Amino acid sequence: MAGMELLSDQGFRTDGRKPNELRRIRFKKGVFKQADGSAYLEQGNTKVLAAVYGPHEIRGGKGKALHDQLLINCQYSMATFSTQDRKRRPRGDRKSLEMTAHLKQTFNAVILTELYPKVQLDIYVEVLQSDGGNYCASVNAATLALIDAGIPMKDYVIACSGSYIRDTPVVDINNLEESSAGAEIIMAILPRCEQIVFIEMNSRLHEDHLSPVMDQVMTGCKDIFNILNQQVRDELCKKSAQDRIVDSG
Amino acid sequence: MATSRICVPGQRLNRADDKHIGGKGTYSRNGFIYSSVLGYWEERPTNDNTEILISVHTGETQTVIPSIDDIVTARVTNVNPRFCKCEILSVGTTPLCDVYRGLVRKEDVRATEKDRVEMYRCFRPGDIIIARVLSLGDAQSYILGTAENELGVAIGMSEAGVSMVPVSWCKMQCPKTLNEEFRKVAKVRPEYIQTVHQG
Amino acid sequence: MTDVDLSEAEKTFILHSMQDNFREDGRGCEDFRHMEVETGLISNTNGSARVRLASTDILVGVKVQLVPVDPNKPNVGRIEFFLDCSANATPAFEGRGGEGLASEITAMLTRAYSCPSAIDYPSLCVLPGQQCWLLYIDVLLLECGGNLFDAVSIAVKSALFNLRIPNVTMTKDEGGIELDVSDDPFDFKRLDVAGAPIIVTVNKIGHFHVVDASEKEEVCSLARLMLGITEKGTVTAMKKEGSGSLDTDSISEMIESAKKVGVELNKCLLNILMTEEGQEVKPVGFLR
Amino acid sequence: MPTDTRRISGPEISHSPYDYCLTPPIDLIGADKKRLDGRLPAQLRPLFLRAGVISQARGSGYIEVDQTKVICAVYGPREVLRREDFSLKGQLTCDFKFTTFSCRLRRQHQQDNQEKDLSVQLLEALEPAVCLQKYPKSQINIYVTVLQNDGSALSAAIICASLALASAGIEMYDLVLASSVAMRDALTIVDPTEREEEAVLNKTHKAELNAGSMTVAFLPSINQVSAISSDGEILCETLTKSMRLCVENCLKLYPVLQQALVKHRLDKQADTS
Repeated sequence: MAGMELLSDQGFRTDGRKPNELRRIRFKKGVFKQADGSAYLEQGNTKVLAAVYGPHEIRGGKGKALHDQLLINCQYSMATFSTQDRKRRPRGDRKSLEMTAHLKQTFNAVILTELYPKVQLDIYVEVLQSDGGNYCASVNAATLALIDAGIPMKDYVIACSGSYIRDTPVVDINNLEESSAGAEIIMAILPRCEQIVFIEMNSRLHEDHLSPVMDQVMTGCKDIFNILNQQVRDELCKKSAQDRIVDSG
Repeated sequence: MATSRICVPGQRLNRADDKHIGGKGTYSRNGFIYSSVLGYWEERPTNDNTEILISVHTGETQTVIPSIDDIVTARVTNVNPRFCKCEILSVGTTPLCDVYRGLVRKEDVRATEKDRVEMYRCFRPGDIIIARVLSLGDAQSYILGTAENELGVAIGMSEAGVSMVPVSWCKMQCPKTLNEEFRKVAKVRPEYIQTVHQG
Repeated sequence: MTDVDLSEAEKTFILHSMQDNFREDGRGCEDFRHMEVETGLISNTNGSARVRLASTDILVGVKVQLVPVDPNKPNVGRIEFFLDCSANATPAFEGRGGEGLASEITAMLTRAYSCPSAIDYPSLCVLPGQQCWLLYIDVLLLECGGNLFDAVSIAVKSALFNLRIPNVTMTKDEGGIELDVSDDPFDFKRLDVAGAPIIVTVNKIGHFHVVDASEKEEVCSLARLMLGITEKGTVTAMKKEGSGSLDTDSISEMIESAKKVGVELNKCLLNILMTEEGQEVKPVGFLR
Repeated sequence: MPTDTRRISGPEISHSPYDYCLTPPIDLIGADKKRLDGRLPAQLRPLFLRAGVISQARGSGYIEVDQTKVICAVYGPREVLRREDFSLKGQLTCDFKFTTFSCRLRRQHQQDNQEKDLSVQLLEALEPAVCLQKYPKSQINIYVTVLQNDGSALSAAIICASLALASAGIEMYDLVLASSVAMRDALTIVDPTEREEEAVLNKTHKAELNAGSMTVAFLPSINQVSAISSDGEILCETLTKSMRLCVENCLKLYPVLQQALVKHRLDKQADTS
């Protein structure tokens, strides 16, 4: 991207954010009736839908069942119109298979799998519009869907991305920042115990820069956590207040 | 005249009243009996001579599939302590065009002392058995039972590869080695043997 | 379709109440359920729409691309339908599970839009004999609550209404004609969708002809007729579905009823789309 | 992707030369009120039907409607092997295929979308006629191959498949007949050829409201329509009228199908005795 400064001299990014600023996060839990849990999440222009089905009997072949824990089944797919150039297939390509595997790993680490032996849980993620940080938005949306479904988890899992542009660590990068050189670090953490459940880095980054970027991403994750947690709590309070009115009335 | 007796599916055969009833190869709808197959139209009084049974015969091997209570002939393919698997070869006297999978569970082998059944002393792979269809079973196979005197192994092969001769209801003897082997032996009905020979 | 298991008693209940002209949700035979239509939700597309019909949820995105013309039809543009059954709707759609349903719906859509007056095909041609626009109409099925075909066709029509095709300037070069697609988001043209059909499915339940059947009602119906109906009341495609058969009189009645509903539906939809456009509201999408 | 530089790579996509010869719009009927092949608008093409042409299959049929030639084989009832496909009710599967050489343009070996759609329509037409509850846990497979397509291929395929099913001894409520018509403006022609089918769909001016084709499958003794489909833009009234015309034409074909079956039965008897 010649002629395009990812970080201006005044310290602003292409979309006008500061380096440590997140994109606007909006979400709604329980968008679908049929799924056991569902959530819709927007992180800037990245829009993701997640649905959770289960825990239910193992579908197709008992052989897949795990005798001592829950089997987590994920599917990541992207709407054919979600990207700038049309995708030919919504899923089944190498990248979405990889993403599916990553999601599975992430949630295996956080769901209390030993509570549901021999059964299966489905997590389906559908990216409606992609503008960088697909994995992060998917993880965050799926976390909300799991909360909506009432699946026991150790903690929220929150994912965030970061990069290093012009000697500054930046957080929650968009598609433009993702695609124009630079290293990208993606982390999924358990925000309260500050444990990292997933980390991925691509491209080259000097060792000295790694820890500032990781710190920045960590802060980003915690910020996201605060936003999500606040709204989840508010909704719950509102709902329980309503229920109380119904109960007493 | 032969041609006039041939009917095609959907052809109206007669009114379905108290005099006429539809038999094989027919169905009734809106008070009429219709043919459901291509074949020969036959009217025959029933045994007590009060009604006329209308049926359509295809004249060749009927398209049959096993249904509940049918007597079937099957070949044992696999025996384990809980059940034995087999391939259903024919229903009654009609051979099937394609084999169907069947299953004899341990508790359906004989009528008495069910809990003391040992599958290996009842069936061996390769045996030809006669069994009754107990249920349509699951996606995998039909459930068969042999808990009658007339049901069980009809043809058993000895270890020497010779067809054995039944000596009791639970034993068969090899004519070559005179070894006795355990089987759930069927007392094959004479009329059934005849039809087998004809076929 | 998704699995809805109904016992014989439940089926009989629906059939009997139908005889007294009551549907399970109190509608009449030619009434639609509540429907929400919204356009322009996905900024990565040239046109998009979301339709929510009771619990049926459809998202459509249209992307345009310049391609060489079909040599057989050098003066018109082309459209291509693709439908993806998201596993969000039901786990049965996971992997390739939804492909059967998807190909059925796309086949019906393709047929309904194959007549030349469905949309203004010649206007999609950029350079006759050489380049034309190819509209990729991608449908995403997010939740199934019955009457998928109708909901999909409504969503498709809305998305086409919302479609903004960038203007193209042509400059003559020594190598030939160079095409330059405008990247100004306000430099676009619209597509005339007045002739675009909407699919109306008429289900035969008992002796009654019912439109917009819920999933439960669909299980009770043995035969249904799907018709692509335009605003003028013409039929652009027809198809019977289901394991049952129909007599000729009920078919003509069903066609009549589909025509009545279809014309009305087309009018309402266009009205709503116009008003929405006039109000310039920001789409709320899934956040509502 | 590595490319072989020594090889001259051809164009990525190629077109048949027929693509470029634009077919001029044709008139469906000439001045003498006759169609291109000399038929009257309401005249059906001669029909040839024979059952039992494929000896390995359980039942089979062959149909010739002038230049349209279709062959069909029926296998089964046989056991459903795949666990996912299991259902307690019997199942019917249809596979509709144009041979690669059957049409003016070459067809692919793989089933394309049109063929998949036609398979579904064929299934719709036949399913109401077969007593599927008599074949629990089993599957009946129907394979239809169009050897040459000169219009009305779907209706030929339906008749042929119904013939094959009956000759296989599958229990059926009724035989299935089918017929097609094509319309343009006030003109309706029965049993259209391929050129006529194409002509009505490529309508020349927008003002025309009626232009399309329609296929109806009919169960003659139950008097019910088992499948109906139409293409192109048609007025509702015309649709109803054409449907009735199709049903009439189906009834005209009924004796032909009956005779073919009776002949098949007699031939078989002669073979065995």
